[in-house]
Amino acid sequence: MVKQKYSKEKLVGFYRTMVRIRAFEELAADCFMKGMLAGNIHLSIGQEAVAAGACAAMDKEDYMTTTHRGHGHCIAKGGNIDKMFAELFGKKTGYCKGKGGSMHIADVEGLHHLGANGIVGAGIPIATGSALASKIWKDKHVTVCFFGDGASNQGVFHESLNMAAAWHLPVVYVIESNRYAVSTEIHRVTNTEFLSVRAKAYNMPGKTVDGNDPTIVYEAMKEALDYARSGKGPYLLECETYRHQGHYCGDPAAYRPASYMEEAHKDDCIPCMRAKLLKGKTATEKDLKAIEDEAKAEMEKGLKFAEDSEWPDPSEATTEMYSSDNERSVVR
Amino acid sequence: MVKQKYSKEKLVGFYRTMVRIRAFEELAADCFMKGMLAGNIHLSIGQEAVAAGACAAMDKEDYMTTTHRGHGHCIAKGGNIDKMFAELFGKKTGYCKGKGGSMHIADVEGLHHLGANGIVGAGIPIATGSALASKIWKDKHVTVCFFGDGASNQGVFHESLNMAAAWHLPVVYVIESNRYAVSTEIHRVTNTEFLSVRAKAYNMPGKTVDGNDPTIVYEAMKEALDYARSGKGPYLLECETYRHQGHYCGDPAAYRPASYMEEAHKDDCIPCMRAKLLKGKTATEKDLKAIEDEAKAEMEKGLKFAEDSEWPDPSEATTEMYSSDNERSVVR
Amino acid sequence: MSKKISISKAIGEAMHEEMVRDKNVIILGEDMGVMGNVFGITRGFRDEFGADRVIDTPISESGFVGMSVGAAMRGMRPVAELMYNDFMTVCADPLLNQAAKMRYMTGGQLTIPMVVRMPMGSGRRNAGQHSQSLEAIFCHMPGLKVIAPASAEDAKGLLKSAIRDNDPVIFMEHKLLYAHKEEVPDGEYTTPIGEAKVKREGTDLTIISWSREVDFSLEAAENLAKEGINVEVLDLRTLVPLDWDSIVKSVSKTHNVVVVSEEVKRGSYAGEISAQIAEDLFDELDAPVERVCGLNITSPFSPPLEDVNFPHPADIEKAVKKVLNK
Amino acid sequence: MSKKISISKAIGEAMHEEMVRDKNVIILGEDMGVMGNVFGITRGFRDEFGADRVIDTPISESGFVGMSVGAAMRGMRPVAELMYNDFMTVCADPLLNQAAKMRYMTGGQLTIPMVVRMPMGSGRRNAGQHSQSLEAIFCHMPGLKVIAPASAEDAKGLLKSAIRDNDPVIFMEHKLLYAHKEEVPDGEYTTPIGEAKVKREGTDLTIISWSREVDFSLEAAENLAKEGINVEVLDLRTLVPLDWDSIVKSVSKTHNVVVVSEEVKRGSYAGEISAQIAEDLFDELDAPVERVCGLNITSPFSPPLEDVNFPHPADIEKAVKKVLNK
Ligand SMILES: Cc1ncc(C[n+]2csc(CCOP(=O)(O)OP(=O)(O)O)c2C)c(N)n1
Ligand SMILES: Cc1ncc(C[n+]2csc(CCOP(=O)(O)OP(=O)(O)O)c2C)c(N)n1
Ligand SMILES: [Mg+2]
Ligand SMILES: [Mg+2]
Repeated sequence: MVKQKYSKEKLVGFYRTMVRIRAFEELAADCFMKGMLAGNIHLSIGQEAVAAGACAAMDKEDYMTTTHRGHGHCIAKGGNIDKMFAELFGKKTGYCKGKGGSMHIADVEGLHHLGANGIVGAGIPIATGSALASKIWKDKHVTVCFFGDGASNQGVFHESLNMAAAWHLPVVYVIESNRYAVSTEIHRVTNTEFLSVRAKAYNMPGKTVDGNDPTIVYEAMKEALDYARSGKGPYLLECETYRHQGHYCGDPAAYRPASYMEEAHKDDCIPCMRAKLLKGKTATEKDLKAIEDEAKAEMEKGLKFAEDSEWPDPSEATTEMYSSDNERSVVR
Repeated sequence: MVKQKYSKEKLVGFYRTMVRIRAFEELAADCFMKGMLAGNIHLSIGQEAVAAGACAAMDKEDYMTTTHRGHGHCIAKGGNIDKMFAELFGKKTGYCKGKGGSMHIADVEGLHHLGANGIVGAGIPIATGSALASKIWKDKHVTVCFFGDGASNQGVFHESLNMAAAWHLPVVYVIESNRYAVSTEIHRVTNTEFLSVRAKAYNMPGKTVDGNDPTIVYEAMKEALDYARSGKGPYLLECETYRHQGHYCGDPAAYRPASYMEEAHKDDCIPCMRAKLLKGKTATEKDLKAIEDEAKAEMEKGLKFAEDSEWPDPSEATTEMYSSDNERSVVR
Repeated sequence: MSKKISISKAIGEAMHEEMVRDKNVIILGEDMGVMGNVFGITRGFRDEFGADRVIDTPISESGFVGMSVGAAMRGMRPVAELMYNDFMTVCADPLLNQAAKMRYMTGGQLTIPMVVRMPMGSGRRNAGQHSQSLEAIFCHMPGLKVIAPASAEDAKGLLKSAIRDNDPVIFMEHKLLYAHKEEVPDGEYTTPIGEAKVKREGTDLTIISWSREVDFSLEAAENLAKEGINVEVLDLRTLVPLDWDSIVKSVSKTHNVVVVSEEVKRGSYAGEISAQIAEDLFDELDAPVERVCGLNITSPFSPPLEDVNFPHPADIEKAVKKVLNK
Repeated sequence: MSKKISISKAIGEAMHEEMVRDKNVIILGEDMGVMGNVFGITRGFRDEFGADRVIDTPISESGFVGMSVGAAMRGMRPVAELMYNDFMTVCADPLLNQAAKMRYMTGGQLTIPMVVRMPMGSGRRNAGQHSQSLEAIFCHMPGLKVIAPASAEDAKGLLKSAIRDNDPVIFMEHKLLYAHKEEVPDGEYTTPIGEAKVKREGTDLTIISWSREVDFSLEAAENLAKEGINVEVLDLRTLVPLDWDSIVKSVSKTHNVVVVSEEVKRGSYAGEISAQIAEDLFDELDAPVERVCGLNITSPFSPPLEDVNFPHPADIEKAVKKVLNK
């Protein structure tokens, strides 16, 4: 029998994180479809292995930026479910006091999470700037920048990776390649099989891995983080995965061929890992069931917290624009 | 005796173009230093071989976009010296009636020159859009996009090359790499030896050539243009050359090591080609002297034309903003 | 003869008719082709006109708007779309420094017949980066024409005019108007650029507005009518060029003005209009012009917060009464 | 005690002092290091503070301004430079959608103590893409503070305050002021953000201005004084937050206003000020507010054309007389 590379704890931990993310997303979807949530939400169902594997490899004090599809990373890095749900509801107890909503969740103090972003690609230079601070301070934190395949076509991708490479900044760029930007398949708007090949333009390492297996992501991330932390510079890691839902919750995604979801289900990170854990006897059916039930309960509790929370008072609309002289600055 | 690859006419033609460009730039510099010109001018002294070689390879009907350092390309493509000088002076007889000045020269009808640009990199998507039109119309024109090494670090470089590659647009991107963006040496802000390696990110051909020899540029451009014209898609051509002057006329360029100008003089396209022409007996001293004298005379004539021309009337400040409803649109 | 269609459908019809009419009209933007646009506006276009003319772009706004400028220079008539007007920040250069200026800077040599369509506006709980109304920035940039229609008829007729216009036109569509079903004339018609429209005649006060706030202004006017206040509602429709004559006419009649828009108030185009009226029609005014706009804040996500951030009919009514001292 | 230095030197001193004072202050921008800035402002800084703190960036404005936002989130105090304010178009997103909004959207979690310096203004025959005055765009975006000093003393004192401020500050420097030599106090001082300054007392009319046009306004005031017209000149210095109290005070005294700026007039911040005065100080006004601004055109290159595109003292004098009916 082959010695397992990872401890039971670690492997089950990956599973737990993925299950918790999915439970969060599914409950959020449920709320959305019932009309309980305003605006739009972008779910990461199918992509859980990337967040789980990548965040597990990060130091607690490492920084990150995420995207419009950022619930998973927040949970994987240890986010508070109550505050997340409350933010999705626009409640005063949310991470952003209801001012940001799903697309702008951040937890700066607690998680060193510098924010999701509604502008595709905008997190890339922000993460790079955070890495610049780390380099100047020599603080050994790496900044991890999550973004989609679509985001890699924004100009700031080029500008940021070029500078990070030129100056050897400690940043890991993680492309979560679900192959779609809304309806647009990546190969219709690019000319290469993989996006990681773009690393060559900056003479930095680039790699494409299976993003449906958290251990693979974890391993690749460890390598990338070590590289960045040791002062060698940035790293581009492309994780291939699937977006199970439409672009936003409720989008039927009719623009995708049926084969996409067939593959997605075949490679679905959660059932795949579940089967592996059982097969390798790393965990029992009972263990896993317990994890799944706990996750559901945790999310229900979060939902209840959000529902029970108060709305922000309309007067709060004008607070927190400016850190000083706020009142005068918003009056005229 | 080796059969010469190019006709005498062609070779002497390269020389003539380069000499004419330099004569233009030197006379413009002279005017500027004497305080006869307003604003700023950016001279292409040292870079003449790129414009001469590249434009000679282009069809008359091919399109181009240029940069703040764009006098050379305009002359090489057949630009009217009188109108150029008049534009530098801000006279009404200039290419842009004085409204644009040195940095905005265009000759749309005559030369298919879609304009210089004051925003570094901005010509890149414009040229790409022109190529898109050619592709849709199937008109067999290629668009050539000239820009500097510094411009290749703008986000639009990435966005444009990616789309051009994905859609196989007939465009040739020519990086005139004089190694400096104002004071900033390219290797201080990039991580690769050559910029042409960036073509790999888009799976398109990329090549770096000696930009001080017009025949080498010509040959490389022929290949690139053929490639683009045949429907295979875009091509990235990096031409290594030298900017003899400072960034703008009058900039002492104290930020550059002495070795830069030593190399620049050693490789200076005009004396190098002059020596070759004489050595290969392609032209006599007398032939070349005649070309040089003619060029000087042509430029003096252009200068006189500019000096003799009228200033635009102040009332022209408000014309040509809009193609229709101009008056109403500029009043309120 | 007329038919009742949604505003988004009217916009689709305008593009469709112009694409049939002129093969140089092309569409570029994210999800315009296979998906037929996130609001369904171009559904079926790609099949009909081909992938060459209905182009799904990558998320590269500077790139494809810049390409539109280049294609327009060549004689194409690109109709580009920004998925939200908030994304003008990632393509401000091709819009503000290229499209707007190239004609002038080349002494009239270049003509840039392009349209950039962009959904705008708040009320959909889309938070700070998806809820802005940025018309002021475009109006401030000479060289651009700016249109912001409020009705299906105008949206269709003005978009057709915009596509035929030889200048770069910013065409702003309020997301919350898309679903409105309204009467549209049958058959071919265009609506001239640069003409405001009196949507409701009145004698006591002029409300000047555009886009979705026209509806709210009309609603406010109805409510005020019940109290005997007789308000005129002027829909600017085109912001640049501005139909000053219509403003003069109305203000000279009512002598009182409220300008209503969804913009951030500070630096709004509503402010420009308020200033022009105060500067040039001072003697016509019985009271200071009042503006009803958004707050000077980032658009908040939470419904109770967002609801105080754009003018509702009640806010407009309050402003009208303030001006009329009632 | 005071000394006479150029405005560019004053700006350099402000950065130098703050870099000495706080090691988290860093400088980013094109040609800021080895060259010491195209206007010579940071000459010697790189040798003194090291290449880590005085960073020569590639021509990647979105990238390095976005990086400034990220570094500021971490507690750095980046002072980024755009070589000209016209280039805000290539980094509008990090400025308008990130720096301005991130604090609010995260419910106050993020603090972004960054400054973006940018030369502005016309008069140097730099043509359409290098001569704009784009303060209106920044003022329209909540979350940004906007400063545009007119004197060496203010430039230095305000830049020091801006660097210490915890909000993103847009710091606009007129290129044609750089060479002016003026008195600056010796030793350490700061100038508070958000306070206008009466540059000349007067009783007949208030000129409100900022940046280079303050000088022209003072020149106009001197000329008018010879004709017995006694003009007050108010230099706003900070555009956001606006020192409304100082405006009220002056307008309540003079009852006549001219607002002067170099901006494109349509949609200018001058228009916002004009509107606010007309809206809120209507009863104080003896005559309509007049604006003296640039034309609604792209900045032309040719000297005789450019000269009609920004206000000169004679234009200001004419406007003052018009308001005063003289
Ligand atoms: C600059 C910008 N352009 C367009 C959008 C609209 N938009 C939001 S998400 C998205 C697709 C993003 O694709 P990708 O980066 O692959 O991330 P994914 O949604 O697949 O996670 C688009 C086009 C945006 N928010 N910002
Ligand atoms: C977007 C933008 N950023 C900065 C500048 C200022 N600028 C003008 S030319 C130049 C250097 C350009 O370098 P490169 O592209 O190598 O061209 P070169 O001057 O060497 O011909 C800079 C920084 C500009 N005009 N536009
Ligand atoms: Mg994707
Ligand atoms: Mg260069």
